[in-house]
Amino acid sequence: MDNLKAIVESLLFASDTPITIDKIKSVLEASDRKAIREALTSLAEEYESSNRGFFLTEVAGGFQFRTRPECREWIRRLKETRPARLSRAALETLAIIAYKQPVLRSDLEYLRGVDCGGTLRTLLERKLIRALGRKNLPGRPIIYGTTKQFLELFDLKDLTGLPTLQDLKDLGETWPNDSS
Amino acid sequence: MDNLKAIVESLLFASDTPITIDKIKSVLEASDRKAIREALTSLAEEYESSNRGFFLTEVAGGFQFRTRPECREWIRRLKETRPARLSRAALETLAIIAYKQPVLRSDLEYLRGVDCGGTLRTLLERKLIRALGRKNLPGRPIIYGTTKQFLELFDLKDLTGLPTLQDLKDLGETWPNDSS
Amino acid sequence: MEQTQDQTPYFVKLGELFDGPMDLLVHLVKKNEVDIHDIPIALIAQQYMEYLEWVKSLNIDVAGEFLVMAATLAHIKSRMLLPTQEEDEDEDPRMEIIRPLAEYLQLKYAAEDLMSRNRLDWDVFVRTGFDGTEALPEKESSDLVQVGLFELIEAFQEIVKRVSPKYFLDLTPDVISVKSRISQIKDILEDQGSATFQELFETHATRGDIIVTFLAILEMAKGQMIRIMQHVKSGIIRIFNG
Repeated sequence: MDNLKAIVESLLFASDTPITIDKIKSVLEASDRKAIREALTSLAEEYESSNRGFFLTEVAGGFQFRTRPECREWIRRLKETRPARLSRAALETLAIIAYKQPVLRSDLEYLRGVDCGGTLRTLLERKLIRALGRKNLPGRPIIYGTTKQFLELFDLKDLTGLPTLQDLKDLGETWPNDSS
Repeated sequence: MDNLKAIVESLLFASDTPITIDKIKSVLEASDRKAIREALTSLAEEYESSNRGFFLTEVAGGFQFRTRPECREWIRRLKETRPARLSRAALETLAIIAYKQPVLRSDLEYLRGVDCGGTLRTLLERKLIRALGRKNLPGRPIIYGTTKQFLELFDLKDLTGLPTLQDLKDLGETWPNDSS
Repeated sequence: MEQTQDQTPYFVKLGELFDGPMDLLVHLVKKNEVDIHDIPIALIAQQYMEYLEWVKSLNIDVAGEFLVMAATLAHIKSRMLLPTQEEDEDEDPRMEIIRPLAEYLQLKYAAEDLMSRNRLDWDVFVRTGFDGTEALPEKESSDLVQVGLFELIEAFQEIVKRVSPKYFLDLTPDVISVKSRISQIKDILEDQGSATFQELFETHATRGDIIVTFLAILEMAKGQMIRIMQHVKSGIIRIFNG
């Protein structure tokens, strides 16, 4: 049904966050999940097949239009504002949390060998990580995990989209880039 | 030139406001106005001819994608179910209730220094707080606490997941009158 | 600026400071092109110390974790020098450093992999303006904020700054567990109207949980959020939503 596809397209366009099938279903009330998924798949193919400025991607459990990476230079210029970059420390801390979650601050500090308080705070402020709860240990330390925003930032459908550490290691016969 | 069209499409998509030909020209640096106008016309025709969720319109001196008026009902519904937004006052009141519960309205008003009747009503309506009971004091004032919906909104398993001030301090927050 | 100074160890460029001891170790292992699983500990330890000396000479405080690592390296070095005891099954002393180093490397790869992805607002962009929708005025006033846990804590922190922090001294994890339990019991009572005393304890096995539940019930009784009744014949204690 072409009409459904047009409506789904307009919802994708109007939503400021990735939109889930369930959300589309609740907005449209009547439609079944299968028809919605078909409309999404058909849209994704359409945007994929032609030479377009943006495409439909499945991210953080939902669907979202995003500009093509090939256009990044132009859009950066359009936006002018430089997005806040993650420091290497923040990125490493984030990587540990992503892979080892649920994880304690002490685990992070053991692995990185340095205090992580400041970095944790930055990541919390940027909503890339969150407190999942507390561990039943003396002091009841906070358990950290990644957020939806983390998935959105790194274009991940879900956490299983991350390569396994083993895969990374196999690839990595070369050294990781140096600090500079 | 199909490539130009894709880039223009990505710029239209990523721009917060209607974008002028001059702006596109300055971003792309090299291209001439005529080629840009052609790309825009071609895009507009493409979106017009097919049954789409949005279209390209010339507005306020620039160009912008907009959702089709036919889809307005659905989009309105989508926007109504947007993630919760709260006023500063409501957030403050909610924060005190979360941390100090079970709590009386008089406590809230002592802490915030202002009348909290309005914000309490809003929070009650949104089911973020509830009456836990009544205190055996003159006037039998209501005791407030947070709800399940509160936990859901903040993605908490239970209240023990709420970070304490000590946690924030540990993460390197500067404390105003730190004596420890 | 990039020139090697007289007293500077050959491997460091001026202005090159390391994030932590692990970071420095990775750098040394890499610069010397040695196998991470067969680290020449004496060489690495020496260069590590040289680096610390160099940092000190710049009047920069060496963070404690660097010193801990220095001690660890020295310890491993001395154990390597000891003649092997009868039990030659003894683990290679270097494992103490190789294991965490290997793990650290792994996470560096992971961090790099994240960086190589199409990052939002860097490689790919989404629509952000809300004004592209036809006939849909944005009525929402700008003083509304989208809320998350962090905003909640910060709002609370603002209040604490205004009021005396002493007012909030009781925010220990234990107190929060009691608050949480009150909330859970309230959920049960709102659902069922009442619950037996027994019921509220059943699913919670640990001693700490039992104490927390008991304190929660006391607190609720004190605040008259519940009524507690005992059946005369059976002796069963039942708690009602107040």
